[in-house]
This record gives sequence, C-alpha cells and structure tokens, in this order.
Amino acid sequence: MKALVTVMPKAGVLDPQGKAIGHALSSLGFAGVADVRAGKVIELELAETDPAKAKAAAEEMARKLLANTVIESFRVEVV
Amino acid sequence: MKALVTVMPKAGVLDPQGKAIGHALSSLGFAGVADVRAGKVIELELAETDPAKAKAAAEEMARKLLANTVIESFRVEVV
Amino acid sequence: MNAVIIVFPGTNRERDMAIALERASGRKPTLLFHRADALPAGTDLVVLPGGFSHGDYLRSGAMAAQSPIMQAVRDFAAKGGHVLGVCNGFQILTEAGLLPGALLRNATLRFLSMDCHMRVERSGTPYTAHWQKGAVFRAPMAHGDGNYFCDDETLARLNGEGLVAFRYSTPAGEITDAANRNGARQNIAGILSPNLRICGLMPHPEDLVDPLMGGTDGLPMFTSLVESLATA
Amino acid sequence: MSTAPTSLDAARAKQLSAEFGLKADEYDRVLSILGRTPSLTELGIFSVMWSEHCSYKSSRVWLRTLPTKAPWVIHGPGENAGVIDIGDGLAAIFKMESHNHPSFIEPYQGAATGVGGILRDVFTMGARPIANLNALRFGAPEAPRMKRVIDGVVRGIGGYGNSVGVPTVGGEVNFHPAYNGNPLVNAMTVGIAPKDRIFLSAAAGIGNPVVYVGSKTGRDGIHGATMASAEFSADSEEKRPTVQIGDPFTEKLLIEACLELMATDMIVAIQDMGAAGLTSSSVEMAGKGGVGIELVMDNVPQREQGMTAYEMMLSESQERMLMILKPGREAEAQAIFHKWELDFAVIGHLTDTGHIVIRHKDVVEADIPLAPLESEAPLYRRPTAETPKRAVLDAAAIADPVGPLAALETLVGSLDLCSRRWIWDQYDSTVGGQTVKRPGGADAAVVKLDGLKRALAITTDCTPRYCQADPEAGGAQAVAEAWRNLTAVGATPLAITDNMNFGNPEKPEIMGQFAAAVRGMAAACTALDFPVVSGNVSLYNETEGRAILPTPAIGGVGVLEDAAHAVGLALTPGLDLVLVGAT
Ligand SMILES: Nc1ncnc2c1ncn2[C@@H]1O[C@H](COP(=O)(O)OP(=O)(O)O)[C@@H](O)[C@H]1O
Repeated sequence: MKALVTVMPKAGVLDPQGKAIGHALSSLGFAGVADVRAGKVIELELAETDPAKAKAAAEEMARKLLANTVIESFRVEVV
Repeated sequence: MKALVTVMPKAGVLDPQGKAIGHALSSLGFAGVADVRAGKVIELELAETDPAKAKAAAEEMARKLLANTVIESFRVEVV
Repeated sequence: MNAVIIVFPGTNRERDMAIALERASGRKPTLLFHRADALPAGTDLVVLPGGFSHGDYLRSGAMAAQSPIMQAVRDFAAKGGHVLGVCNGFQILTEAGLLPGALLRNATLRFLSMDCHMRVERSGTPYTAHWQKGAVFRAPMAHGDGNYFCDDETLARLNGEGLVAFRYSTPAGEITDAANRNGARQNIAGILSPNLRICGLMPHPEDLVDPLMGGTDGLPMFTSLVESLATA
Repeated sequence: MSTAPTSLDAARAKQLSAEFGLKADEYDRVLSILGRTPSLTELGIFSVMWSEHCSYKSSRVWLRTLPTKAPWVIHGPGENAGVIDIGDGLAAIFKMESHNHPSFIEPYQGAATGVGGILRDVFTMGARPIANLNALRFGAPEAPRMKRVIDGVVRGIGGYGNSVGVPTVGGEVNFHPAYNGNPLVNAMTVGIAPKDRIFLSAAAGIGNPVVYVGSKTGRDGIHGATMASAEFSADSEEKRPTVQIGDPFTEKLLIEACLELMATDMIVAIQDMGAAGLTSSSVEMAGKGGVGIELVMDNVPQREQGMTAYEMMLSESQERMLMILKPGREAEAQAIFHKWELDFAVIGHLTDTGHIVIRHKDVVEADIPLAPLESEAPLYRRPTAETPKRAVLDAAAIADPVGPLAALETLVGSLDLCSRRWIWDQYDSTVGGQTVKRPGGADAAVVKLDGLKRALAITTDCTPRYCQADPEAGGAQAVAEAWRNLTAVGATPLAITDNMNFGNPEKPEIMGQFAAAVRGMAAACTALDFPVVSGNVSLYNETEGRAILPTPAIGGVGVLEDAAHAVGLALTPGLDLVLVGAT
C-alpha cells in the first residue's frame, strides 16, 4: 500500500521558499493569496498490507529520517 | 480557504531524491519499501471562499508557476 | 595531532581539509570512509568536511547523520572528543543532534559562493585560541543551505553561555543584515558545544590557508587546534 | 533462438526513417548494408549513428583542416577528450560540449546534464576533473521565457558542478536577440591524469566482458541526439522526449568508483554513454577496436518496467559508462562499484564477427555489420556561400554624439560588459583548494595542481558579433583572444578545444560561415602553434528559420611552471600602466 508523508516547516520557522512563492504569485498578478507554506511530500510504496501497520511504519520513517522535528512537522496518510 | 498543491515528478522521469531516500531507508533497516517518489507540497491560504473557484485559481497557479510541467505533474485539493 | 576526516558518499571538500590540517600540523590526516564503524585508536580530532553527502537530497546532512560511522563519532564526542564540522559537516552535526538548531535554505534561495567576513565571538577555545575576541577574518563560503535557525530558547542559551563562535560581519566587524547573506539568525556562522569541543560553521577556513589561494585568514583555526590538541 | 531480426514492414520502415531524420538516400544505404528492411532497433541505431550529432556529416570535411599536432599533444581529436603533456609526468585532458537544445526545453536540467556529460568525457579517460567553465549565449532578457532560461541555466550549471565538487572557475556570457529561441550552453571540463595512464575507448580481446556501470536505464531523452540535429519549430515543445534529469550525486560516486578502478589494471577500454547512450558507446568502442560486440538487453539495469531493446539502445539516461574488462576480473571490479553503491552488470562480450548483435528475451533485435555502419556513414561537402565582406569603417569619419565619458558609462553598463558576479556568485569556485585565480580575478582562471608548483590557466572566448560580420576574422580572433587571455596571466598557451555553434548547415550561407570560421581558426592556431585537440559541433541552431550568430566558442589551456607567478587584473597602487600594441 501507499503512504504519503507530508513534511511542512513548523509554525514560527522561517520558510524562505514559501515566502518567495507568495511573492512570485503576486507579481504574476494572482490576488488574494494570504499565506504560502512550502513543504515536501514523500510517497512510499510499502509491501505492508495492513493500513494501521503501514501508517505506523511510515511514521517511524518520518521520525527517524524524513522529517527534522527541530524545524518540521509531518503527517502520514495511507491510501 | 486552503488549497494544497502537490507537485510530483512525472512517471518515467528520474527522481534522484526519491532514489536516495529509498536507499537511505533500506540502510536504516526499514524493509518492504518498494519505491519512493519525492515531491513538493505548497499550502496556499486563499481569500476565495467558493471551493470550485479556489481550486481553479490554485490550478492556474500550479500551471503557471508552482509546477514545471515539462517534468512534473500536480494535483490540487481544497480543504 | 591525529585527525580523521570522514568521507561520506558525496563529500567533496575532504582534500581541501586535508591540505589545511597538514599545513598546520605537518601530519597527513586519515581519510575514513563512512561505512567504518569505529574510529582509529588515538584519534584526537574528527572532521566532517564539506560537500553534498548523499546529494543533500531530502535535507542537507540528513542521510549522512544516519551513517554507521556517526555512532562512533557520537561516542567519541560523548567522551569529550573534538569534532569539527564545516559546511555540510555543520549540517550533519545538527542533523545528528550533536549541535543544536538547523540549517535552512538560504534566504536568497540561491547558492552563495563568495568570500565572507566573520567576527570571532569567543576566543580561547580549541578552535579560536589564535584569535582575539572581536577579531575579523575572511573565508570563502559555498552553500545553498546555510541559514542558521534555532528556537528562541536555544538562541538565548547559545548567547548566554557564549557558545556562538562566529558571526557574519562587515570587514570592520559590524554585525549587519547586509553581511548576513544567507539570513542566519543573529548572523550566526558557527557555534560550539557546551564543552567547547564540538564546533560547526558554514564558511570554509580550510580554503584560505595559502597566500597563493588568496590569503591565510583561515589558518588560525587549524593552528589553534594543533596547539590545543598537542597540549591536551 | 531466432537468428535474424524481424524486419519492419517496408513502407512503415521508410516512413519511420524519415521521422528519425534519415534522408531518402541515407535510408537506401541502410537497405543495401543490411540487404533487407531493418528492424526497429536497427533503424534506431542507424538514425542516431548517422545523425549530425554523432557522425559530424556536415562538418567533418572542414574539421579535418584544423591543425591538431604539436610535440606536447598526446591525443588529438577522435578520443573522448583531448590530451596534452603539461610536464611533471602529467597530462591535461579537456573538452567542451554543447547542450543547447535541452537547455531551452528545460533550462535547469538541460544545463545540469550538459555539465555532467562533459565531466564524463574527461574522467572516462582517467582524469580527475579539476575545473569547469561555461560559455553561455542568451537572447534579450525581455524576450519570452528568457529570464527563466537564464536563471535555470545558471542554477543548473551551479547545481551540478557544486555538488560533484569540481570548481567552476570561469566562462563567458553574451546576450543577443539572435539567441531568443535558441540559447547556447557550452560546458568545458579540464582534468588531470598521469600521462602514462590514459584510458582509451578502442575495444579489444575477443570474448572480453562488456560491462555497464552507473545509473539504471530509463526512457530518458530517446532520440535526443537526433533532436540535437534537427531545427526547432514552434511545436517542438510538444514533441519533446522525456527530459533527462541530472543526478550529480551519482556522478560524484561514478567519478570516485571509476578512478578507483582505473588505479588497477582491470580495464581494457572505457567510454561514457553520452548522446545516443548505449548505441554510440558500444558501436564506437567496437568499431574503433575492429571487433564485434554482442549485448544482451535483459542484463541492462532498468529503471522502468517493460522497456524494449529499441528504448534501451536509444535511452539517454545520464551517469552511465560502458567498459571492456580483462577476463576474470568482473568480481573485483564489481566490488568497487558496489562499495560506491552503483549498478554494475556484465551485459555482453566482444566477438570476432565484426557485427553488433543485440539480443533481448531470446530474440535477436539487431544485427549490423560495424564496418559499413562507420565507413558508409554519410559525409557531406555541403555548398557554401561566403559572407559578403563589409566595407571597413573609417573611425575618424564617425561623429561622436555622446562624448567619451557617457560612451564609457553606457559600455560599462551594457549587458555584454557589465559585471558577471551574479553568475559566478552561484558557482563554487574554490572547492578543491587549488583555485589561484577565481572568476573576475584574471583574464584566465588559474588552478594549481595539488602538491606541485605547476598550474593550469584556462579560458573560454568568442565574440559572436565579430563572427557575424566576418566569420573568418571572427574565428581567428576567438583563438587569438584565448591565447592572449592565457598569456596575460603568465601562462604558456598549449592547446584549445572548440565548440562550433551554427545554424542549419543545409543553407549555403550558414555552411559558408562554418567553413570561414574554421579557416580563420586554423590560420590562428597555426600562427600561434596552438593546436585543436578536441571539440564539438552543434548545428541546426535555428528557430523558425532564423539562425543564431555564428559562435565558434574556444576553450584554451596553458601552463604556468609556478603558480606564484600568475598575474591578476587588480591594479596595484604605485605601478605604471603600459599599453602594448598599436591602437
Ligand atoms: N558564465 C560564466 N561562468 C563563470 N564565470 C564567468 C562567466 N561569464 C563570465 N565569467 C567570468 O567573468 C570574468 C569576465 O568575463 P569576460 O567579460 O568574458 O572576460 P574577458 O572579456 O576579460 O575575457 C571572467 O573572469 C570570466 O571567467
């Protein structure tokens, strides 16, 4: 099954990429964009077939490697 | 409302990041990870309150700026 | 001084570091591949050099921090060993939890390759003994993720305990926004561990140890190390 | 197992051959060489081997007229890169190569993979790369997409070079509307090797294993080489093949693994997989060695499911090399590549048949005699039309409406002369710890050789508007400027590489520019004893029928016996300014 790990900068952590994207969007003429945050998504194709176990495994991978919890938070979704 | 734009390397396009992450996961001892793809997610806080319009606007932003459609595909979700 | 330089896949400034260490100490350091699980007996200094370990894919330094050799480096540090991390090495030290904080993408979102100036904020450490506090020196920097970040509490502790080693400054030693090209918090270029034995910094003093390459501004760091470790 | 490949339907084959860029008479030659209608894989192999990019069919007759010899030249054109003796038992290995079309389609990846490709040309010969340079021509910054192209190309060059840890020490950049739809990205690499340990590409030893190393093969850039040989049209954005993505991390591992293997005596021959990947490397290695080669596609490391022999033979996936090993050494070699976490596979062996035979799933997909594939490759002496000479301007007769100060200000602020700091600030120019003169520091970059006093001076030069006005004088001028830039830092100029960027060679005026530029270059090289040891040709640089300016970019290399004698640009107070030469 597939696990999607979404990693975002924590609130309060500077997000230069999000800021630059917001800036670029407004100079392209897109109005009404209040805030932009840029993060990562990692799609894992797992052999595990039990959703709960797959989720637990992906969370473990996120904690150990995929996210740096000093600056990032993550969420895991199993599909 | 919030729009989530997920940008992934197109199928068939080499994904060096995903490859390296997969490698690192297996050397950390995580078994059963068949494939890894790494992409970006951009969270947009939009002033628009109509979901259909918000989605259309975010898609337009993705096409114009957020995704490089030569090598990336994207999907938009409104939450 | 027995220095060991760890080579990860993608490390690319190990030779620069070896040249600088040899110049200061007269001894060739040992290059150790990351798959090793122990440091050579008698190691005085471990250096994590610059480069793009594992391509810096995912996050700079994240995958290297999980390499087999890093457990040995942690044990070495826990016993009071000296560990220097430069550029990618600094990133690896933060990812491994040996130094606090993280290195974010440069605020300019561009790779920055240029000389910068740094003010020495703490002298009398194994890394800074040859400088006075407030001295300014020059070094090339070359990084995409050098924007030092830590939370307020950590920042207060670093400042309070005098663990900020270097700040980006003007050539005259003023701490300005313009001198802070990558956007680091409070111009922090390098920090120290509480026991002053672990040091991480973004710029490359090892690339400025020879008048031919434009100067010897970076040499005091290495002569400091040689003297401190010889008498240790 | 069947023995002959399955021919395509005759009508279908003829139509496909045109789509793959073969001219009708070229296709007839394919039929007569094979004595039957080709299979799809065979047609693919012929079309890429006979493309302009691989066969140099329009340019070869002219390139032959360039001087290529000097006592210090070890290998001139014909190898993966040129090799010269620089003293102290060392050789400098260098070449320049274009990645123009890919960089327009996807600027970051196009430029990045351009750097990756030229690095492989150099380390495949046994050299550790010590310097990169880049010669760039962009359109007007306000032209559509151009800002994105400029930004992407500069980031891509930096992104790749910085990561592999080879300093980018110099280059050049010009802007002109003629490049609006066809920017030029020329990358140069210089490497160093012991001069008695140079690795060549000619295969030898019947039965010896053919080994594939590096990244896996995907469906990247299939028919990229033929694309590089075809003119752009407005709809080419639709036709683009899957873009190649660069992986500098894998390249760095490949450099270290190859150099580690090269320190042993296991390699018979080695070549990188560049344009037309497995096809050009296997055909050229076997062809040069006068042997046959048999490849089994099932053994090729594959990134995607269900790839066909045709796709694998034409894939341009990056960061791959092909080599011939001494028999029985496979396990030892494999251990080195596995240490560096790279794929390693024996995919075939050399034969005495003189044919290239491709097998896949127990079927022969191609069987082509190598000798005629090379000897009957098309060679054109295309019609040329001279660029009309322009009247010489009488400078004294031209009024000065602005005054010298305003003119100077305008010049200094112009796109072609303003500071290039915004470019080189994104390139790591110091990694390696040997950069004596960085970008902006001198007329040529100076890079010292680790542990020695000796240093190399390196420059790239061309002034396309001179070449447009007078291609012969422009070609000579580019060589002379490279020579001057090397002497200006105190180096002895030794040799050049070139990158000939021109429009559609089927137009006599373009072929006339090419021929004249070569004449001018040859004259200057001869006069200065400054031979050409490697080079690259990029033709069909046109958009909707409009050609770029003729751009023969020159990469020059010289040697300084003592790096301490390198001279920079910075004026030192108290010294006199002396002007040398007539004004
Ligand atoms: N694309 C580039 N990459 C790196 N350095 C560059 C590039 N373009 C120009 N430079 C550097 O900028 C300086 C000035 O370039 P240029 O004006 O072409 O020099 P010159 O005309 O003196 O030969 C040189 O040091 C050159 O190497």
